[in-house]
Amino acid sequence: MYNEKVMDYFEHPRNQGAIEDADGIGEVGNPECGDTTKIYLQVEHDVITDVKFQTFGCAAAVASSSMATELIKGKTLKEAWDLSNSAVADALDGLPPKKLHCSLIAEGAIHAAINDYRTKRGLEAWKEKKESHAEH
Amino acid sequence: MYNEKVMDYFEHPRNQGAIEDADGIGEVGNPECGDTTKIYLQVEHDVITDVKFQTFGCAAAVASSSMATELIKGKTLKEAWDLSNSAVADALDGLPPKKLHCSLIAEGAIHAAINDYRTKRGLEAWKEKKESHAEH
Amino acid sequence: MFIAPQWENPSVYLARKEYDMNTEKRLVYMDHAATTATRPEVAAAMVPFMTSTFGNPSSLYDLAKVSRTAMDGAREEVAVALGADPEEIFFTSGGTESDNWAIKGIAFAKKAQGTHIITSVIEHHAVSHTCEWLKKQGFSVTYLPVDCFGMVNPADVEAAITPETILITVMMANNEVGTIQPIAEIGAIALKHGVLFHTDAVQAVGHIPVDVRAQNIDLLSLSSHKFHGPKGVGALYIRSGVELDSLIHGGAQERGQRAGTENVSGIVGMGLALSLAVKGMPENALRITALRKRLTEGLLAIPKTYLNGHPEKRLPNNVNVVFAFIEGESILLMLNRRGISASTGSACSSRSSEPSHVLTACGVPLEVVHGSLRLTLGEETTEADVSYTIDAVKEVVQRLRDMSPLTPPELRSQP
Amino acid sequence: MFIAPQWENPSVYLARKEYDMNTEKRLVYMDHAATTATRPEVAAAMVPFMTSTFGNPSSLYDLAKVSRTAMDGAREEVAVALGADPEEIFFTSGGTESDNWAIKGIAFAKKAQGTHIITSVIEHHAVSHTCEWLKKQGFSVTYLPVDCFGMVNPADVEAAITPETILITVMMANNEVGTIQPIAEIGAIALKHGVLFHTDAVQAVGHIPVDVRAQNIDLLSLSSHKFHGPKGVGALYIRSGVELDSLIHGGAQERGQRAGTENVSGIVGMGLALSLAVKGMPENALRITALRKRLTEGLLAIPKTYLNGHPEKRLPNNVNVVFAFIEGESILLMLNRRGISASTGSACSSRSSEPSHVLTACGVPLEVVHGSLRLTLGEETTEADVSYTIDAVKEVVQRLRDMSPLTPPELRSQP
Ligand SMILES: Cc1ncc(COP(=O)(O)O)c(C=O)c1O
Ligand SMILES: Cc1ncc(COP(=O)(O)O)c(C=O)c1O
Repeated sequence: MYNEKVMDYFEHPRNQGAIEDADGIGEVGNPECGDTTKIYLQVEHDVITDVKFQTFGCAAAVASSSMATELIKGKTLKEAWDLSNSAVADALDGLPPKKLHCSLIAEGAIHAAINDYRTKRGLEAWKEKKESHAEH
Repeated sequence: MYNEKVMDYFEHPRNQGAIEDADGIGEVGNPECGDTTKIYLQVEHDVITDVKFQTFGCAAAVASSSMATELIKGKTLKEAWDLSNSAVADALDGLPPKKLHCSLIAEGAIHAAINDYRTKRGLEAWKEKKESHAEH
Repeated sequence: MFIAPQWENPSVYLARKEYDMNTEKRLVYMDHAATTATRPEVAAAMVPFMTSTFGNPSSLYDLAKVSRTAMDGAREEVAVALGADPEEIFFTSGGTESDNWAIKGIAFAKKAQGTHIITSVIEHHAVSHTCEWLKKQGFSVTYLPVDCFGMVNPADVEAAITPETILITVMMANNEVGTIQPIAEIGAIALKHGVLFHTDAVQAVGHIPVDVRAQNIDLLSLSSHKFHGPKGVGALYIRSGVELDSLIHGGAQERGQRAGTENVSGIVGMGLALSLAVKGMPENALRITALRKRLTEGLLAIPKTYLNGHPEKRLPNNVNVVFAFIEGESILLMLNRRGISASTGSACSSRSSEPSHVLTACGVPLEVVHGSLRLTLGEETTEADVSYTIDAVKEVVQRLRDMSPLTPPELRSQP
Repeated sequence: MFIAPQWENPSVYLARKEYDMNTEKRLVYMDHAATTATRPEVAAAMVPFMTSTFGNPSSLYDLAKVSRTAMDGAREEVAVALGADPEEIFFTSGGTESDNWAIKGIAFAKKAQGTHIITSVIEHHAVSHTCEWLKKQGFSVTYLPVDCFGMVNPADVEAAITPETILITVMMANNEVGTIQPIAEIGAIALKHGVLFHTDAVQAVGHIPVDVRAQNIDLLSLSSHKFHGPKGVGALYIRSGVELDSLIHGGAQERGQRAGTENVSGIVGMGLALSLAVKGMPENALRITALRKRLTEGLLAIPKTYLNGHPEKRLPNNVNVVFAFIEGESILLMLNRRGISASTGSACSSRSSEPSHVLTACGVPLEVVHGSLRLTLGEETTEADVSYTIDAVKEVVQRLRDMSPLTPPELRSQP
C-alpha cells in the first residue's frame, strides 16, 4: 500500500519526540477519529531552529508528520505556514489516494503550533486560507 | 446415470427388429415427444411365440422396450397385457427416477399390439385400467 | 476410470488421454463448449496461491500483497483480452454469476427509469431464467426471435426499444449452434438510443476476437473454464461510468462491487489461461476451423442429416447437426461407449428431455429436433480424432436408425 | 518475496514458512480468521479435477460421471460435518454468496407473508450489507444489540419477533472478537414462533462442533478457505422443506437451486479439508485454546490493554485486544516488519479507517477502539510463535506509545 519512503519515515521517524519548554506547541485531531498530531517548535528570530512531533495514527499520519518537521526545520515561520500537505505528500514520493487526508493533520498541527507561538508573544494569530483542517 | 443392465440392454437390445406379417402391431409415442416404440407380435393359441420391437428414444426407452419383449415372449396375451412398467423397470434393476416414465412406452405399445391382434380377429379390444400411456 | 494423461507437449496436448488404459478404448473429447481441461501450466501456476502465498488480498501485510499483485496481473490480462481497462474488470464465480449480476444489477439500479429489458430467444438459461425471475419482480421482457441460422436481426432490436427500455442483453456467440451475433451493430443501436448493452460472451472470449470499445459493449460476461482455465471463476466487464447494484453484498472486495474473499488462485489461473488463449487464437482458430469443416462435411454425408446454426458466422469449433429418425441421448451414450464425449444441446439441459429451446427457436422441426448432436473441438483435437469421430458417428447413427420404427426402409442396413 | 515452504509434516505444518529466506526474517501467520492456507494434500487432490478428470458434471458421458461422483462425496463430507443430509447441502462460491442467497432468497420467497428481518449489530458485512440492500427494496430490519462481550441475548430475539417476521439471521461465531452466540437457544425461539433461522457459521464450521438439527438451524453458511480449503467455494445448508428463491439463476445445477458450472476441484477440496478439520477438531481445539490463553495473558500483561469479546465463550483461536493510546494500522505494519501477519478488525475493513462496528457495538470506548489487534491462531501455530509474538507486540506497542502524544509519562520508555 505505502511506498518505501513512507515506510521508512514510519519505521524510523525523524524528529520524533517532545521539546521541553517549546516556544510553540500545536495539537490537532482527536483520538476518537484515530489521528492526533502534536508539534513542538523552537523558534529564534522567526526561524524554526528545532521541531519535534508526536503522532497517534496510521503510518501515513506518522510519516507525513515526520516529513513535515524535516521540511520546516530551518525555515521561517511564514515559510513553514505555507507548507502544504501536498508538498509533504510529494516529498514522501506520494501517498495512497485514500490516505492523502492523513497528511493534512501535520499541516494543521504546524499551523496550531505557529499560532501558539504568536499568541504567546502577543501577536495576532494567522488565519487559515481555507477551512481549518483541525477536524479532518 | 443408468445401471449396467440398462446399458447392456441398450447396447445389445434383445428382440430388436420387425416381424414380417406380424399377427399384431402396436406403436405409441410420437417423434415430437422424442419417444416412439413399435411392437410386433407373433401369436399362436393365445401365446406370444415371437416378439420384436423398434424404438426411437432414449436409452431407458430402448432398454425397457427390449426387456419387455423378453418378459412377454412365451406368455399368454393376458399375461402380457398385465405386465406393468414397474415390473419392466425392476427387471432392469431399476431406472433413474426421472426416466421411469420411459418404461411406460413399452407397456403402451404392447397393449396396442395385443388390441391390434384382437380387433383383427374380430375380438373386442381390451380396456386400459388406468389412463392410456400412449401420449406420456 | 480415467488415468493420468501422458503429455507430449503440455501446452498443446491439454487433457489428452488417447486411450483409456484399462479398456484400451480410444478417448476423444468433443465437448469443449461444455467445459475444457485446465492447462497443466495453469494449474501449476495456481497451486502456490493455495498452499503458500495464500494471504487474503484485503489484509495489510506482505503475504496479502502477493495475492493483490497477482490479482492485478490477472485483471490486466483479462482487460487486454477485451480491449478494456483493468478497472473495468470485476471477478466473479463464473459466467452464470456474471450474467445474473449484469442483468439484475442494472434492473435494480435503473428501475426508477424503466422496467423493460430486451433479450433474445436463444440466450443461455443464465440469462433467460434471470429475466424470468425479474418478470416476477415486475419487469417486462421482450424476447427477440432469430432466423433459421440462429441469428438476431439488429433491426428487431431497434424496433423493440421503448422509452421504458433499460437494458439490451444479446449473447455474443450461441453455446449450442455456435452462431455469432451482430454484436457491433446491436451495440451501435444501443448507443444511439442511450440504452445499456450487455452481452454474454462466455462462448466467445478466448475463441474469437472481442473488443468492447469497437463493439460498443457496456457489460460483458465471461467464464474461465471455457478457455482452459479453472471452473468456478469468471468476470464481468463493466464499462467505467456504468452503475449497477451489487448481486453479492458484503465486504469491500472488487472496489466494493462484488463482495467475498477473492478466489485468488482461480483468478490467477483465469488470467494466465486467457492470455494463452488470446496468444494462440489466430493459429488455433485457423486449424480448428479446418478440422470443423472436415467434421461437418463428414457428418453431412450421412443421409437425412442437417446442419444447425449459421454455415459461416459460427464459432471455429462448433459443429451441430440433427439426424432424422433417432434421438440425441441414445447417440451420446453410444458415442460414449466408443470413447467420444459429446453433447446434445447445452450441457445444462442434456439431462432433461425437453427439446433445446435454441434449436426450436431456429425452426428445427419437432420431429427431428430430438436427434441433435453437438461436437465442439479444441486445441488438442487432431485429424485422427476427427476421422475416428466421423466413423463412429456414422456407425452409431446407422445402428440407431436400424432400431428406430421411424426409419424408412431405404435407410436401413437390413430393410 | 515468499519462498517455497519446507514441510516438516504437511498435514500439521500447513503453510509453515519459518523464515523468509531473503531476509532471514521469522514468519508467523496470526490471521487464520482472515483466511487459511490450503492443505497441500487438499491442493494435490484438486489438481486432477482440473487437468484430467475435468468433465462438466451436467454432461452424460463417463468423464462427467467422475466429476459427479466426486461432488457427491464432498456433499456427503459437508453434510456429516453439520449433522445434515447430503440433499440439504448446496455449493456456492463462498461464505458471502451463501449469506446473500439465504437472506435474499428467503426475503423474495416470503415477501407476501411478511417483510421483517431480525439480525444483530455484529454481523459480518455479508449479512449486514445484504440487509441494508433489502431495506431499499422495502424490507424492514431489526438490529439486535450485544452486551459488552459481543453476545446477543435470546430474549431480545424473541421480543423482536412480529407477525411480519420472516427470518432471523444471527451469526454462530463472530469473526472479530470470536464470541460464540447462543445459537441453539435462538433456534428454539425461531422454531417456537415458526420463523426461519439462518446462521452465518463461516468462522465456526471446522473449528467448533455444529449440529443443525440440535441447534434448530434452517439455513447455515460456511466457507472453505476458513478451514484450510481453497478460496472461492462455500456451501449453504438448506433444511429440507425450506423454500427460497435462487440468487443465481440459470442451468439446473445443484438441483435447480444454484446455477453455474460447478467448481468441481474447489468442491472436492472443500469436502476433504472439512473432513480433515472435523477429524482433528478435538485435539486442535484443546491445543489451540491453550496457546490462545498463553497469548492472551502475555498481551494483557501490557499496561492499559483490554480483552475484547467473551473471556470464555469464544472461538478457540481468537485473541482480540485493544491497546490505549495507539492506532491499529500502525501496529499491523510494525508487526508485519517483524514477520507477523495480523489484523485489526475484520480483513474486509482493515483498509478503511472507520472503527470496527463490532468493537463499537461491544461498547469499546471511541478513544481506544482504534488500537485493536486481532491475532487468530491455527493448527500450525507453535509455542515458539506465541512467545515471539508476545515479545514483538510488547516492543511495537512501546514504540508506538513513545511516538504518541496521548501516552501518559509513566508509560513512556523515556518520559
Ligand atoms: C463471519 C463471516 N461471514 C462471512 C464471511 C465471508 O466469507 P467469504 O470471504 O468466503 O465470502 C467471512 C469471512 O470473510 C466471515 O468471517
Ligand atoms: C453462453 C453461456 N452463458 C453462460 C454460461 C454459464 O457459465 P458458467 O457455467 O461458467 O456459469 C455458459 C456455459 O455453461 C454458456 O455457454
